[in-house]
Amino acid sequence: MSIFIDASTRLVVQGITGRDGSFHTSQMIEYGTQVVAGVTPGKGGQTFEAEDGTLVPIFNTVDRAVRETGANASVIYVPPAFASGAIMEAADAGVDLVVAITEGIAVQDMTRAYAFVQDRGTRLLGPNCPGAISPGKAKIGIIPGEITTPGPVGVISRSGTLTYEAVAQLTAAGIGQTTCVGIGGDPIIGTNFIDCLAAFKEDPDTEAIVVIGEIGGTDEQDAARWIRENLDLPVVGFIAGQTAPPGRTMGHAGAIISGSAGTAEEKMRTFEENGIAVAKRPVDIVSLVQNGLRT
Amino acid sequence: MSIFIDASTRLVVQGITGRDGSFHTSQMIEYGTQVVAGVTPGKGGQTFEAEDGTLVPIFNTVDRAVRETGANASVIYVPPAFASGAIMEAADAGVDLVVAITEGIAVQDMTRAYAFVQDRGTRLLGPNCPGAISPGKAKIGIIPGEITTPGPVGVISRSGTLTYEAVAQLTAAGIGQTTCVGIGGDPIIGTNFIDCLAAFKEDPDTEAIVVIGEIGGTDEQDAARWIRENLDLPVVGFIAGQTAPPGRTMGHAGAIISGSAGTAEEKMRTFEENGIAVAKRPVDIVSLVQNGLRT
Amino acid sequence: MDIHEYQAKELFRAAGLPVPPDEVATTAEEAEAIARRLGGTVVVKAQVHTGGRGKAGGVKLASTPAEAKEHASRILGMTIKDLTVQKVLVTPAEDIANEAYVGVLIDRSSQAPMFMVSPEGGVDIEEVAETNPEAIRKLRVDPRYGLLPHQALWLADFLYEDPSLVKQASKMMTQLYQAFRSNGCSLAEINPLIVTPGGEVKAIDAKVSIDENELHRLPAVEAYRDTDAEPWAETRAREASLSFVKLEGDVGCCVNGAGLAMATMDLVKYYGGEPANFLDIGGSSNPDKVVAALEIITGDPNVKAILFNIFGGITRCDDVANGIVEATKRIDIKPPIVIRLTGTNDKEALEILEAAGFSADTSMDRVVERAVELAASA
Amino acid sequence: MDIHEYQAKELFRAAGLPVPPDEVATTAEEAEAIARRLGGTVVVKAQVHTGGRGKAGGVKLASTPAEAKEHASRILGMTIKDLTVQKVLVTPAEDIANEAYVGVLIDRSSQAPMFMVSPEGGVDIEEVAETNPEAIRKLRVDPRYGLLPHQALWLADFLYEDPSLVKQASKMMTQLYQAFRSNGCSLAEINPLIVTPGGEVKAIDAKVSIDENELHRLPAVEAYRDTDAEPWAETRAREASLSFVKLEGDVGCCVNGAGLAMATMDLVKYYGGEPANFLDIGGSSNPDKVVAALEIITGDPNVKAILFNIFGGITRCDDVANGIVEATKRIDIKPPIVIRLTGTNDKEALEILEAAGFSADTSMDRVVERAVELAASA
Repeated sequence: MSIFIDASTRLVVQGITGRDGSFHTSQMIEYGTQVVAGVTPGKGGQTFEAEDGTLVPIFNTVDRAVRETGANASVIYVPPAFASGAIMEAADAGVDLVVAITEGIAVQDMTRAYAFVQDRGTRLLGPNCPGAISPGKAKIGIIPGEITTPGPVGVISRSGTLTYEAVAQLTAAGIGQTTCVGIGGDPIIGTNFIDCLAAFKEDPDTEAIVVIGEIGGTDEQDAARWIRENLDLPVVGFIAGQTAPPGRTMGHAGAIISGSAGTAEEKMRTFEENGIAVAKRPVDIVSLVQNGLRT
Repeated sequence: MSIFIDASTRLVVQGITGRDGSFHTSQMIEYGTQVVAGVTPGKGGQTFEAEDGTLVPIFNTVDRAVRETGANASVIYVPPAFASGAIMEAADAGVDLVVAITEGIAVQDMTRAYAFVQDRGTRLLGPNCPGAISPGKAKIGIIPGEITTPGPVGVISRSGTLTYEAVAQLTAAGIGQTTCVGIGGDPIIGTNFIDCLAAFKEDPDTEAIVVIGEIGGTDEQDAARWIRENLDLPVVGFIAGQTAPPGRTMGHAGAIISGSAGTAEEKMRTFEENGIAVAKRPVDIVSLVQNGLRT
Repeated sequence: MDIHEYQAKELFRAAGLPVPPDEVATTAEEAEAIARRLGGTVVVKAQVHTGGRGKAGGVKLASTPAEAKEHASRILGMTIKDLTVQKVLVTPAEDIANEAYVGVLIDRSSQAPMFMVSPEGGVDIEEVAETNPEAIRKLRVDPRYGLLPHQALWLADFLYEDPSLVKQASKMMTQLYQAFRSNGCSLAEINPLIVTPGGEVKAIDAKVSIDENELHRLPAVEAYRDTDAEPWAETRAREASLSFVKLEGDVGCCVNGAGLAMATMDLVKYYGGEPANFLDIGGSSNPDKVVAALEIITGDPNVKAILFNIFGGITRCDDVANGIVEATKRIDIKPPIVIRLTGTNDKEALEILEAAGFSADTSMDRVVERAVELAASA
Repeated sequence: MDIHEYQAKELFRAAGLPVPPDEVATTAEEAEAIARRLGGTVVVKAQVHTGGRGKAGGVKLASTPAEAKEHASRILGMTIKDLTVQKVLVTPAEDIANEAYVGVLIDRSSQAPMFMVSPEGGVDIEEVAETNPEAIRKLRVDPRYGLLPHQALWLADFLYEDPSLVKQASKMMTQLYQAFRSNGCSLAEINPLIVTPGGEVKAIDAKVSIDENELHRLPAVEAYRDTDAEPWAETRAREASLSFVKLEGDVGCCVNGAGLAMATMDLVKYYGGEPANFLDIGGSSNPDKVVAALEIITGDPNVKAILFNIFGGITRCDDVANGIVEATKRIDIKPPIVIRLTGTNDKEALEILEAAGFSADTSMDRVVERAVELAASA
């Protein structure tokens, strides 16, 4: 099993003819994801050819793509100025899951798009996220497939490459994953740690969970308390940004210590207080997961 | 029993110090309605004295009024430019029922206010309506209490004085009412015929229903079909506007025949097709109700 | 409030919509001068608040200024559905490769603005709705979000295949919604929306209705009101805050409340008469309103009897009685007046009326029947 | 992006907020002239992107133009929290009967704009939140509706008793939200919001942060960017689309991805070193970005060793390798470079680097440890 995506996921790619969209569409197809449609306004009726020769029909609107191909998930690679609109378009077209890869969406735009997907009951992952991968089944987004392998660990992270680092080390140590989810580095995101934890809780194949957080906000603290109250699985935590200065945005728009709130120290302490094993270095995640799986 | 309002209704009057608000507050108190608070921004802390000497505390905001008096319903007598805001304020303050008497609210304002009350699950009656009265228990709005009397008939109407006409004739014939509801004459209203019919259906004391409609829209036709499918009570219908020309607004902003849609003839026919006894004249309502109650 | 095509086009241009240039003329000579300035073939279009201008001969092509003058002189003064044409619009004739329909209105059943678009433009959209409903795409606009970009695209995508046309039309949907919102419209319509042979999408006709309740905050739009184009009685009714609609019968009606007013008209018909008007004096009546109402009613030469039907609630019967007495002092009222009064302060009202030589009844049916008889025997 | 107080006040004035007049001076003489024009007592305020100006002596009252000149000459060039004061704002001193706080910001936990108001103005709101949380009223703004009139009133009602003050403040809430929305703010704050002895509510200080992602559609706000006030390295980083934050250590870091970049800094610390910077070259790297990154890192004289940590995903390792080789040709790089590369095209990258005399590792820990050693021994 896995969460959010699996072999039955039928994906539409919004922005399929763009630079990132076309590259990653080929990657997703190569990985085995069912990419059933692409959307680029003005290019409806054309066909996208993936690197392996797979042909994907292109539509002008997500609505048409969904009606004609039965797509049930969407991934968004459109430029930031149009991305919040693309999220709302996908939700309106009735897909169950929207994964927004785009970085740089205006936060006020996202407050409206977030309300919109909430109104329609659509799950949004991201924006500014690497997407999700259920190893051996499907991937949506940009997580390199070759660093993952099927297995019992669920991974949730606010970061992209840091997730790759952790997952690659797990894989190298022979520990596979049910699903790896990048929830995104922006202040307003559609799916938070708790949403993912709740989904992993329902997945019988997930036996341990890795939570990779960073400075800014209180999502990790909220997750820690939720874990103590709701989850009966071993959880390993890591927080990036112990050396980050207050008041400065560290790359991710959401990674900023405001006043004395949102520090790595505070988050690591809250993890420990709630029974989560805290890794000091990324490499320590592996041994802590091994410990957790053994018990 | 009754619908929407009864002796436990605790009312806050928005615009209590205005001309209409003050006059009708006295009338409502005299009728026995529990008017627990008034709201006029800038006059918080003052007291309204009703004609019978009853004192009502005035607050600056509905929120304060609700918190300090436990009001659970609101009635709005504020000028049209502020009335849609007043509706949203009442819904935000958590009352269960908002009755908007004000006529002349911009329709586009109402589309937003309607969405707002829907979001909050608040029942809105009106705008541009006379309110509701549950004879012998309470009244909210402007329906003259003396023309009503307790009894087994529910009355629903888009009109004000036409309702009075019908109700007064029922009362004169010795037929009392559970509740008389004026749903309002605007194109966008919070509670429609079906909402009221469904409420009357749940009221064990209501043994017959009078539906008073008029030209414009399809509310009456929808209600007629709903009645056939859902209701096991005698229903008497009346439609005003048989002589109204198409394309002209007849007083009520909502009373307009658009193209061939919304004519009185069409509505009367739909009533008859769905088993509703149609009164040709207001005076015929009485005899038809008597017939209905007898069967 | 309906506004003229040329006014609607002004609002559309202000929202950025591509509308060809035009000018308004009130004389044939002006129309000629405008045609000369514009050059080429022009269209001369009657400016009246009704549809069906084309069929009535109110829209004509002119290939020369002289021809424009000729058409204008015929159209100006023409009567279309009871309305006299006082202005014509002169605008360049556009070559048309394609005609579509775009409109947005307040839809009461979905309690929100609703877009309707159809590739079948230039014809009556209600006809299309009846004969070929699949040719119409509808979109409810969630008032919490407004028209979203993908929705504008979805509408445009229904009209055209060509990406450039879809893009232009999509932008126009957003602009039209903007015009609809910012001008308090209850209806904003482009029919036809055309495509030129060169691939440009343009609005060459425009129809806009404004919600009267918005006018207080839109002085520029309020100024569009063309009181010259409306009967004196309507202007007078609006000034006195009365709701009034002229009808063809002979029983003048003065009622409080729109529903009761309609029911009164219907009852006139029931008893074999014909109402001369719909007139609602509203809730908070005062004697002046009653005077204005009687001025309007007696201004209609068809009226043979005058019927008052007052159910006092907010309306105080004594106010109405005072108004009737006051009006008889100020104006010479020829037709007989029959009065029904009941409710708030009806006793006081009766005293006032009897002191002035009137009588009053409490039964709606009796009074209506009497008014019909009086009109028939006049 | 933080903007200066005087710029924030311009945005507030444009939204209709009552802000006293003011002018900016870059010299003491200009300040004197402004004080003369304004007349009366003025305040001379340092314009720097940080709080705590008052405590640092950056805000002074002047009762004469000469005094204004004197204060300005002392404040201009002063350093407040590492920032050099290059401009002062001169504005009339207001008599203050009451100080309150009003702010609106993007609140991540409620995923929406959030208003905070407090009758305790003129002090740090975070302090109030900790010591006296009941003195703050918060309101989540539903982005679907914006700030509604009754919500503006509810906020104002928390600050004042007097109806006139409540009315003024209520209007200002709406105006502040308008400024927040139309300028793509992540924060808009008035502290203090004052009441004059005459009963006028005014904004006498203003703080605004703009969402960088909004700037592309706000050229007028983008023009507020004060590159003179920011270090060269930050300007260079922004031009090259790099995320960069200067720190105090000696290990220069160049990483792809913000999370990995922070984790790398943390690992430097773990192994006993101190990172010299946060630097994320982003996802779609190209060689030019790497060159810019090395320019910035080597521009910091503290840097003793340079550490690359690249996990190739979208980022192609060969692009980074080419950038490193290219940069060593263009700039004279003194500190030693240690490189970790893994992922997309890492083999090609290794060949490129080895051909240019570099080596690379695949283990993050080994490379970080090595960089720390090199810096310590330099």
